[in-house]
Amino acid sequence: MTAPLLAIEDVAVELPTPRGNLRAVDHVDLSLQAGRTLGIVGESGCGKTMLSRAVLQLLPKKAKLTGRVMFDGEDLVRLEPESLRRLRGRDLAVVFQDPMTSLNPVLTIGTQLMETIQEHLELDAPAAKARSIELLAAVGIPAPEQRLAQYPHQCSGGMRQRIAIAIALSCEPKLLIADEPTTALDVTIQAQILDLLAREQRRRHMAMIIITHDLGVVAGRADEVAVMYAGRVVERAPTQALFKRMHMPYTEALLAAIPKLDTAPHTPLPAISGRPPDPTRPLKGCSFAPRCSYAGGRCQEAKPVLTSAEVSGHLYACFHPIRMTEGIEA
Amino acid sequence: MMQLAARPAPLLNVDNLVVEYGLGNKIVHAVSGVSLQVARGETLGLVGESGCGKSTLGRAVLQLRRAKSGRVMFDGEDLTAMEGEALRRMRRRVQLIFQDPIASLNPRRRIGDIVAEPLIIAGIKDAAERKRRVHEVLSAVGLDPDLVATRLPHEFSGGQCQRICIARSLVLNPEFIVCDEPVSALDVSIRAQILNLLEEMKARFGLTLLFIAHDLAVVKAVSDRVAVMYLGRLCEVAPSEQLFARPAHPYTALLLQAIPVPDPDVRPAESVAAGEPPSPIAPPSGCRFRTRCPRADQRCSAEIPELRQVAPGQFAACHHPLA
Amino acid sequence: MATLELSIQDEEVAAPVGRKPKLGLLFWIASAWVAIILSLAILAPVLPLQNPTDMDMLERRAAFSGEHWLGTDGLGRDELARLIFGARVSLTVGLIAPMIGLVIGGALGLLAGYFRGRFETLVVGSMDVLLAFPPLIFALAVVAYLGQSVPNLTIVLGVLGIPAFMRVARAATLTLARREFVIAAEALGASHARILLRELLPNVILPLLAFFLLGVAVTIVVEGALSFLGLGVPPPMPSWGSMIGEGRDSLDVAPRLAFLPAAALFATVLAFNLVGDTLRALTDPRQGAL
Amino acid sequence: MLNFVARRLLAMLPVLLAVSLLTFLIASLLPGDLALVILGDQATPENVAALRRDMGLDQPLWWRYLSWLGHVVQGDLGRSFRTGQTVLQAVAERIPVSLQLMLMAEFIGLLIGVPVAIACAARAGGAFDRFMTGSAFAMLSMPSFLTAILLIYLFAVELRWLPATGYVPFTEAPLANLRFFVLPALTLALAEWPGIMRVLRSDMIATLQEDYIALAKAKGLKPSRILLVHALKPSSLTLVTVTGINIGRLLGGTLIVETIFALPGIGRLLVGAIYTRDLVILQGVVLLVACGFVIVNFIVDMLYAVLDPRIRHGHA
Repeated sequence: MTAPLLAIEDVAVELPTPRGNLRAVDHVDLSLQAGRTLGIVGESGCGKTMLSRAVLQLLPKKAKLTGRVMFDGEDLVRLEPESLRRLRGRDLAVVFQDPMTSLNPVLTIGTQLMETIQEHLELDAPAAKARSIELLAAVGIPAPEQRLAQYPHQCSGGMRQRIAIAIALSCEPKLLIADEPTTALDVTIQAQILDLLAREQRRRHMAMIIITHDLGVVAGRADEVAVMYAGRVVERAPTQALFKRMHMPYTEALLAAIPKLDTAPHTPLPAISGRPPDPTRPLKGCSFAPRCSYAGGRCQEAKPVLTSAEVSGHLYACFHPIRMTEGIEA
Repeated sequence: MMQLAARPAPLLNVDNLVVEYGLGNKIVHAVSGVSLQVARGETLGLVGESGCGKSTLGRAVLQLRRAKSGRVMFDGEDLTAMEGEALRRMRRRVQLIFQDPIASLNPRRRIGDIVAEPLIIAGIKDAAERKRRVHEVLSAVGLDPDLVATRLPHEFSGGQCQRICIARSLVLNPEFIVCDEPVSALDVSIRAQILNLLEEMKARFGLTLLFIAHDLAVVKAVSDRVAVMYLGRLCEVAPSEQLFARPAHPYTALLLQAIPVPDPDVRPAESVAAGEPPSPIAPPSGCRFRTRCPRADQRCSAEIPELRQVAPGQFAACHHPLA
Repeated sequence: MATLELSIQDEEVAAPVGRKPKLGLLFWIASAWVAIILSLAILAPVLPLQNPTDMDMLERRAAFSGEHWLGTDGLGRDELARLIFGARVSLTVGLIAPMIGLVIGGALGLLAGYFRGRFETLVVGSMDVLLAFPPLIFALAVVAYLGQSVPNLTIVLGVLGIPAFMRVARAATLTLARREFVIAAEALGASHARILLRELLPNVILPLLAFFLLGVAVTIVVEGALSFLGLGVPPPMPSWGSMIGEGRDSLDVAPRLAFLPAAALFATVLAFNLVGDTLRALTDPRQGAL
Repeated sequence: MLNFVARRLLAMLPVLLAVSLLTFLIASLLPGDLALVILGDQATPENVAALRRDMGLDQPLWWRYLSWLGHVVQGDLGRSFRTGQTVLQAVAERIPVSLQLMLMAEFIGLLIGVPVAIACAARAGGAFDRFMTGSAFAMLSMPSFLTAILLIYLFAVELRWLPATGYVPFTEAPLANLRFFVLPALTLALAEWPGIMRVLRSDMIATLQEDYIALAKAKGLKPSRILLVHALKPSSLTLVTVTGINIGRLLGGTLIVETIFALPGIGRLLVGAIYTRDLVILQGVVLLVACGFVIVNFIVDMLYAVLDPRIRHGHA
């Protein structure tokens, strides 16, 4: 196993809020090999977006970050601003959720594409322009030449997200972080964007992290999946193992609560009772305990640590793991 | 006007409804001639992508947005012809639930007053009676009246606010509720709770629902029949099982094929380059889906396809249906 | 039976979660100053003060003394008495004029924002006409024709405030009217009047009150400017503006005659601005509104 | 884009018409008889009646308005019976002074306001930001006549660096002219920059929280480019609308400053007309100022539409 391209080591992010300090990310460890795709799944407020901002070092000013983010051998947390800046957009790129707000409304699409290219690659204007046109064509934008002079408000949501992807891919990044890339899009457009991301990743053997709340999105597109709850990674496994032989009750409950196309109408859904965790009131024990049907005494007392299961690379954080082949309690 | 198989007179009968509104100096053709029926006790799912006009249709049915032409018959009465007091009395029998639960509650009023508001408007003077009704519906939706009634909306989560909205819609014992994307803004775990609650309330209060959403799986979970809408027009109406098993309209097939399935064994089909939906300001001639439909031909651009029966209880507006 | 969430854990709901408005020291100092000035102005006739208009030609520009705590002005009148009675005038105009703007402008803005259509275009159009006149020039012209008196001044400055209040009320109503809880009230069959009074007004009143305080500050300044030019409050009635105007001529000899009323005016305007702006920042969640 | 301009131009006409009507109605607020006021001491019943007939004062109000409007449209705003000058002559003489004052004030205001706003927005909540926001807030509560008095006391009375009053046209003695304008322009500028700074600062702070700024950072662009291009460009648009509104306030300010510093501008002409009850000049100047203000706002709107691509492409 070569050294991972990205290694998130014991990262925690704390945000001061009017209602007390909020631990958005609670000591997370994750790693990703070059060319592989990691899906990070969780409900809103579980810390998945804050984790991606920690990796990109785009945290709000007031946030406190601890731990290390090893990317390509460098710890981004301790990298001084100038070299961090040269790395972002060059080796590390991002696509945000809402295409309506991630492009500057008063700058042309050409400017926003070429400024990235000219910042990192020593290309003069004509060469940068040619490369921009080629990128727009690659992401499926019709008449890329004219598109350069247009403004974002003249394009549809799907078109804008393609432009954002073109910008992200403009300097052949080693890692692309896609933070809910299709949540704001309709289902038919979403399918096209996810296919585009998968195709470009294969062509450029680029590592990719897909962050989403939709288990369906990661099912078909990620090599491995990590499930987050209340700021922690509660389970991480190759996709097949996570969907078929999950050990963490939350993963099972989350999957069961989603209406499926093949279930008959009016069948009651096995909902997860109780309320989502309140980040400003962290619990001593496992944060899922109040809503977990398997919870026992021990779960209220201590936080379960990520332990590895029999399939290599399958980690879970639970005192009463389910679907264990040996059936012994961890 | 096409005839449904012999069925009891529908509770709601929308007949060739057209809704347009101005945007700057242009006209948006939000709903262009939609006809549908909802039988008493039935849940009709209405599904479509954003901008297809499904929310506009929902609001036009409740006369919150005046239709340009066409009629909305509710229990034999023509709502489109009603005005003032008559319409206001009619409103007690029909209710609306919104997508954003927090924005649906006045931030400055207590929950007890919000849920009692429909009773006050309906002219129920006796405060004790109102309090009893409020407590009853709050408990019905799984909230503890004593804890909840005196608090303000910002003290509750999205899921709880939606429960309060459902309570408010039930307090007058309505017959028909339009649910406009009631769970789209909620998290997966809370979404299931609210869907189950809606099903339970429907059974307990004998409701008829028009359930509007963009997520087909959610619509299938609650609907007896499903209507699929595209750019202001219905392209298919069928019983849920039939629609998902054997879609007749190419657009329904495209929608079904595009949905990400939470199962790694189901390989996502390569999306056929289906382009982008055109703008409702300048919809294409003839069948509005033709610009993205692999089966489109000359006839599709010339002639608007009528909604006709292609299988028992299944209707599609397509010159070349799949079934 | 669906898994019902039977009750909320008590401790969850007990502590209300809302934003605790942090008002800060400056806010309280400003409010204290406003309270002091207001009470002084109201109690002026009862207070043991000399008559602000008694002239004593022998005692002109006298320094601070036991008899005249703040000395006398160019015509030997007691400066302290004039300052306090001046506050009376500045505050009367300063408080009543924006009330006219608040009531009329607020109502027009609420109705225009709710009913939209031709009524809105008419209201906004007529306000644009009024806004075409720079406020000071419009006030000067009207007072010049109508005659200088406190009532005239108050009415004119009140009318001048209507467009600004209309805009604030209309903007707030427009954003609220699109919110689902207003459409929900409509769907329940609530009458227009009920929606306006029960749903919209409670949410519009706070931004309007915050703007009212800013309006008081602006009105005091405009009244001050008019009186400074001798075109506001008719002499010999004392107003801070006229006192500053009179003090201007003896800047080299007795600068305090100009700077005492100037300080009073500045402190009061700053206080109203501070209180108003803090309330506005609370009602307008956009950061950096201060 | 053209029909956008035409539509707005058409919308401006009724406003101008209504402005003329309002100006005319203000004049009719006069208690008593205009003729009596004009003749003053030589007012005998005969010449009062004669004057009333000449000026058509005996006609109904709407007739007098229409005839007055008829004259105005042809550029005849009436002649001052005090100075004998026509309104247009009086105003034409004085416009350069007021214009120079306003332009200098606005220029200094922008010179202080814009850089300070950018610096504050760059480190929002920092010491510099809190200090400048506080002082801007204090300056907003400082009426221009107070600032004028302070500056006169400081620079003219105590330090004697600059003249308190006086004027000489720029063409005659540019340097002397500027010396006369320093204090008045500074007085106005000190009232202008806080407004400019607060609007630009709060707008930039809001812009800096937008997704496209986060993306700009994620693209590894230089911080200076992010601040001065990605953040300043969208925010500067609201600055254009603010300057439009500020001009109204500026006109009021010039009135006071010209009176205090004895600069022969339109403001002083207006105040003088009130002191001498020269009601024709008063009405004429008010009309011209109001119409000028409406036209300036129209130009600012057009400038905004040209600058903001979202409007320029008819995506209203």
